[in-house]
Amino acid sequence: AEVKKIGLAVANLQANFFNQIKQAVEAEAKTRGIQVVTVDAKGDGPTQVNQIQDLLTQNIDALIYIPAGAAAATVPVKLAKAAKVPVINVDRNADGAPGDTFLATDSVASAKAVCDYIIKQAGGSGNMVIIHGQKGTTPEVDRTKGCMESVKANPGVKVVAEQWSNMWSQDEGFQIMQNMLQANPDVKIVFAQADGLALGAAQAIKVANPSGKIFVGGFDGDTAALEALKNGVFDVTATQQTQKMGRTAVEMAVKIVGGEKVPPVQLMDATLTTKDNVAGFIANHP
Amino acid sequence: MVAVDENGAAPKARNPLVFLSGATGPLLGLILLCLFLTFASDNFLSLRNGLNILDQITVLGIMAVGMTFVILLGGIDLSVGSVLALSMMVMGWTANVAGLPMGLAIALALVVSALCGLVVGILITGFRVPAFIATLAMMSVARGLANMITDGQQIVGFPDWFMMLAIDRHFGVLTATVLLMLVVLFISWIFLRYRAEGRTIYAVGGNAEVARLAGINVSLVTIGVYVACAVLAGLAGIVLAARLDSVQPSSGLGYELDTIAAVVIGGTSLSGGAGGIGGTLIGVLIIGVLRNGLNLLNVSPFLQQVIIGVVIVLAVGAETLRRKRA
Amino acid sequence: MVAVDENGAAPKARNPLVFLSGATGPLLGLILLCLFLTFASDNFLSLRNGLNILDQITVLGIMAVGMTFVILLGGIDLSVGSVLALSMMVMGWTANVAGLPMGLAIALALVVSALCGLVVGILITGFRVPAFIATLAMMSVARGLANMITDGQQIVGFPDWFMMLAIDRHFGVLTATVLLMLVVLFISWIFLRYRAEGRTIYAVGGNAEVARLAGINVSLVTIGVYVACAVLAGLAGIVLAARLDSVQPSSGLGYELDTIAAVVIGGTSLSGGAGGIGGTLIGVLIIGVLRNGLNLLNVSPFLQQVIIGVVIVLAVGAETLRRKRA
Amino acid sequence: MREPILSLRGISKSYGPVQVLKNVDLDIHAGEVVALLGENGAGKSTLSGIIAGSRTPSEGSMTWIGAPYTPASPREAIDKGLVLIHQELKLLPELSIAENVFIGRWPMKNGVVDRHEMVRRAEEQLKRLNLHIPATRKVAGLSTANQQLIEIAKALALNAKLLILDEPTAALGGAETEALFEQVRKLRAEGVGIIYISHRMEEIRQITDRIVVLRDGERVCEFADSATPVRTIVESMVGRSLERMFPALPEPKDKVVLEVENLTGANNAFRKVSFKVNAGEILGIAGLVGAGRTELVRAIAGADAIAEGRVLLDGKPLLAKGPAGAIAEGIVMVPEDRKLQGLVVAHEIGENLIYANLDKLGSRWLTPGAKRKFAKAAIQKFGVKGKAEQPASDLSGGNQQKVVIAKWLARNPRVVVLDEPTRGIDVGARAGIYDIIVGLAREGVAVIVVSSDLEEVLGVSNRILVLAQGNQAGILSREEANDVSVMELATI
Ligand SMILES: Nc1ncnc2c1ncn2[C@@H]1O[C@H](COP(=O)(O)OP(=O)(O)OP(=O)(O)O)[C@@H](O)[C@H]1O
Ligand SMILES: Nc1ncnc2c1ncn2[C@@H]1O[C@H](COP(=O)(O)OP(=O)(O)OP(=O)(O)O)[C@@H](O)[C@H]1O
Ligand SMILES: O[C@@H]1[C@H](O)[C@H](O)CO[C@H]1O
Ligand SMILES: [Mg+2]
Ligand SMILES: [Mg+2]
Repeated sequence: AEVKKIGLAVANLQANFFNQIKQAVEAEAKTRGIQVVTVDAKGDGPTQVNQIQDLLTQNIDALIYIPAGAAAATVPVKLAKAAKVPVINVDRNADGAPGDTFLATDSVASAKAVCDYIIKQAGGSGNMVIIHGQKGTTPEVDRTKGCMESVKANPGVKVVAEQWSNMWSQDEGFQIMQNMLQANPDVKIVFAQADGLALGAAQAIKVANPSGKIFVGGFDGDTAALEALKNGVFDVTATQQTQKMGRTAVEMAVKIVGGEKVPPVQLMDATLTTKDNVAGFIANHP
Repeated sequence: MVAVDENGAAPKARNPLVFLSGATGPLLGLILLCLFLTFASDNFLSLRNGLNILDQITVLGIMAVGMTFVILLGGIDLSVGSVLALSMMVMGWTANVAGLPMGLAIALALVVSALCGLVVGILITGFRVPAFIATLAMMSVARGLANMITDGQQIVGFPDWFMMLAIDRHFGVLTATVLLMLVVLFISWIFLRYRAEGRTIYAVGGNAEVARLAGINVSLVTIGVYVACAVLAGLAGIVLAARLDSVQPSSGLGYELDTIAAVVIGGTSLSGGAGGIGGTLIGVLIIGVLRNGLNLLNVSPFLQQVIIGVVIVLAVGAETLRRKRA
Repeated sequence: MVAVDENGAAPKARNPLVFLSGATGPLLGLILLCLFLTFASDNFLSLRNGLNILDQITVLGIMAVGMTFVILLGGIDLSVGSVLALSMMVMGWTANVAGLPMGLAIALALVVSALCGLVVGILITGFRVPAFIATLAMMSVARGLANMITDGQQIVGFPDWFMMLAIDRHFGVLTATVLLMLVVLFISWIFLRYRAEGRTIYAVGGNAEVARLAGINVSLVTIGVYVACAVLAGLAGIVLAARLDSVQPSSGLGYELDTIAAVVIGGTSLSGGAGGIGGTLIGVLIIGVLRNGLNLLNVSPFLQQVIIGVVIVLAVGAETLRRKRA
Repeated sequence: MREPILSLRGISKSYGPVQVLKNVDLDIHAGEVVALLGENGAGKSTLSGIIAGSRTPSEGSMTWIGAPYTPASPREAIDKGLVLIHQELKLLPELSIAENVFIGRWPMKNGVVDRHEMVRRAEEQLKRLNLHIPATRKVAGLSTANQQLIEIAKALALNAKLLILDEPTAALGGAETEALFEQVRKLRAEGVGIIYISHRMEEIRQITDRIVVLRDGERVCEFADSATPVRTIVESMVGRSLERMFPALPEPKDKVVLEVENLTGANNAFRKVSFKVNAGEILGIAGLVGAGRTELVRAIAGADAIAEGRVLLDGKPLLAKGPAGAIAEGIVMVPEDRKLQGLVVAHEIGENLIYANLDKLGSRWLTPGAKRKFAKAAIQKFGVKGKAEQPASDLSGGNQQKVVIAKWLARNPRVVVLDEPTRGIDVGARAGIYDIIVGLAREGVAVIVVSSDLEEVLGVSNRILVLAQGNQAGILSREEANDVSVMELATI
């Protein structure tokens, strides 16, 4: 069979990362002459379930699905399966009901690399804080896992505070970092699990004007974040291959509908990005 | 609050539209909206989509019934979204962490919801805290508690039958949760129209001092209404848990405004004493159909926000203008 | 709206607490809170922390002034958070995408905010849409528009001097943004107390019909107040942009309830006609100090939600009980 | 003949299909007081509103001091010197008296409100009305009478050339009324034209020069002489002849129903009041405004807390608290302010009747049939001019008052308390209400009537209790009571 219409259910378009994927999916689909119907759950699981029902009503041929919350992840897959529509999970997956294939960054490895980097910059020891993403989502769980590996390898590093965000947004990063600095003025290392959070944290640090340098690591390679990295606003990120993810998602849809077999999990690398190599990514996002 | 006397039969309504009491404007709006969508989208007018819409409005519908009580009383409840989340987490924790039977977990969730309503009611009647503030505070407290139960973590995986309540279409038509919503709507409608207790809510909402001097226990009615609203929010949480097959403490963020909007679009006056369940059903349907239709029409997510805002104003503004002219 | 006649000297206040007008209860609460925090945390009582708190309340403080006008009028404005976001995006787009000078971008942002307020005001006065609904709709519309400007993207990187407005502590004390907030508070206080236009707001809020019969143009006052509130929300957006050195369309989500809470904690009555800026300042400070203190005490974010809810109720409930007894 | 300052020609006003004013002509001259009389709903307030710019006529024209006059807003009327004191109180409770007096036209100095001057000038106006309270006080908490006086002060401060007083004395007692009349006479002497609306016939005779009567929105006649016999005026108002005002009182039974012992109010508004009321007896309560009458009867009916003393019914002390408790025992009250305390005006008449009888309908199920039957019976019994399905706001004041009374009588109460039962009610309807009151006594109910209208208390009571500044000044029998003896006690 042939793919004419793809449904794209995005968790939250206000996160640049998702927006990049959305744009990549739409661009790839256009070259293949496929129609894309996009819906945005604004981070709310129930809303996403409703939206996917509505996508299925429109007789889509495949569903590209980025779960909004950690909790509701399984239901849309079940709904799609019931309607015999293949599901390509992107970035997040659900234990109980995985999609036909899952595309994501190898968050464990990349988060470890980011944390290794900032810990090393900070001299291998000091107080650290972690600003998590939305609790329980695949990237949050994996990035925590990867970073903690790095923390364990450096006994001089002490994690003094952890907080979770809901929207992975800059606002939240600012707010959370500001609160953390009040309770722990002697922080040296910050791992923020997304660039939005990292940018917010960096600004909160700037406003607080601390006596020593605080090293901030992010994740994603957001358009704005790469610029900021270039200007030294924060120190390191892991650039995810959003363009490739979008392209591959469409490709997978075509393959599955065409009856081809695809691997259940496809993890992509993210590249450790610092001031030194950022220029290439700004010019050409992978 | 919503119990019905078995012996009492509802009398025949003289006017087939009697259940609307003042929501004919919104009804007209709903019909126009449906007509438009039927022509604009091939997928709109179908049994399947109709049932989808019903599925999609269950949570809002159940919460809106409770909010109708509160608004009829001249109050407001900003805590419904948080109480919904708290109820979900209590149920999830009791069933999956403590390992107690599902039925008990649901009962406990509803009891906790009722307590939230009770506290709000007592704050309003006993301590004269304005409803807006009492429920705003409860919104914050219940959300905090919901988060504390699992330290912000979601809980997944309930018995299969539980999830099936929201999925199985009995006789190919109604899921148990949709049926639940319809029953809640029907009982509340009967209750508000034909039970003395229901009329008391109108009296208090119309003028609390007049009601008091007429021998009505205004405090009791007020507390009862906030408890009912909280229990229904808790019930909506259970329905949502079935629909999502999981619970998470951030659920229901911002639902209070959706719910209030549905009730007011349905013609219930924010100053209390006028309106009813019929209108609320229409308000809920307008919001549900609009969201569904905008998705079917492939309207971009951001433009949807703009359109929803405009429709809310049109629905309420048109009804007000109509009344003014009449 | 907030202009002051240059020649007008404020007459001497006979009572040093005159600017509080009915917010003595909240003031007492604030003092108790500060005393408690001084003993509970080593870091609380310091110039630096005090200045931090001031920095942290600027956005809320500026929005709360506008909300005070609206609530004094007996209205409510749920759209402030979205208008703040729209203003930020308009400014960001004009300055960074269209490349126009920053000053022009700021002016344009404020004009767009004013338009939002104008639309709300016209809906309320001309089409008799309840303020709750008109501003709820505007909340959705302005958020959608904010998103549409950049298709949901954030914009970063403004001229250095702009960010410095929120960082540079002039004379080692006040940042420009804090100064701006203080000026806004002061001018509004004078305006509400001593200008005829300010008194008109109290008159309309006390009873719109009485005001109309006394020859006051109620519609004009109402529109003016909603415009002022929207412009102040827009101004708060500019301040937030300076503080974050970036703009994003999801900013200000849920700020409306914070803002309303601050105003009401400060003793301004939701039914209109009573209260003032002095109380609002205290309400804003209570919220700011409380958040700061809970962070200093290392209270978990979830427990913070619970405590904040409890304090809101205590602040408002205590004041009501006090008045009742008096 | 002199030119009138204000002339109305062919003024009509319709609300939808309802025509409220029909082709009314009216001339007002400088320095005269014209009484505007008519039954409830005759259109007096509507006509006043048109003159004062708060309503627009559907047809007709007006001239003001020789020029065409079409006010677009109250502001325009006020600026031209036409000022209306509204029938309903129009004050802002949260603001000071001074601000209320100068609302919308605050004295300014250097661009800001001159509070000092404002207070000074407000107190000056208050003194004209013998009201000696600081103008910096909040209006909230002032008695109805004082609020009414402030309302008048507000109008006096505007230096009107034409002043319309719409039932200014409905909430006033004798002394306040006298102070008001003094000001009216003074204004008349200064050449101000005055339109005076009232349902109290004796006032008309005292203060007005000319009488214009409206009936069903039409101007039916004019009496150039205020000494015209009351009966003639009243008959032209109601369009039929009226035999008598007060029906004959029945003989009270020899059985005490209500006993009040040493009662003191929670806010000390009345102190150590003791009296008994027999079955079939009507006890009037008289006193100056602010004497504590309302507080006393509210306490008896459970609406307010009691500080000391007790209330006994059939010799047994009342234990149950609140209005619900009193109602359950058979003590019911028709409150002072029917719009704020008696009726949910936006709701149907039938609903309003039901609210007080939710426990008396046999079942907690309210079928439309049962509801209609109940409402119809009550409406018929008391001759309410309206249908059960109409909102109470459709009714005239008198008919609204009948609904308030009717909602209680279905309960067969033992004690009925009526606070100012005929405030703002026209003579025709008033007689109807007196019939109801006396009818209650005839059925053996113990009745208490509070009134500021001396003629009314005297006409309808078996005995009269007089309160003076919260103290029980005495109880007069029907034989002892007359306007002099009551006033003597009231002013102790
Ligand atoms: N806004 C309105 N819409 C419809 N009818 C109205 C409105 N205002 C007044 N009426 C009707 O107009 C008629 C005249 O009312 P108006 O208040 O002028 O009477 P009134 O002579 O002042 O009576 P009262 O002695 O009771 O004060 C009444 O029948 C009233 O119900
Ligand atoms: N809410 C209140 N707060 C403070 N004082 C009040 C309040 N209500 C009434 N009073 C005062 O209590 C006293 C008794 O008032 P009350 O209304 O009982 O008098 P009344 O004899 O019934 O006269 P009226 O004709 O005004 O009804 C008055 O001095 C009045 O000013
Ligand atoms: O991996 C993504 C990105 O980090 C994004 O910033 C938010 O959602 C996460 O799932
Ligand atoms: Mg009148
Ligand atoms: Mg009284």
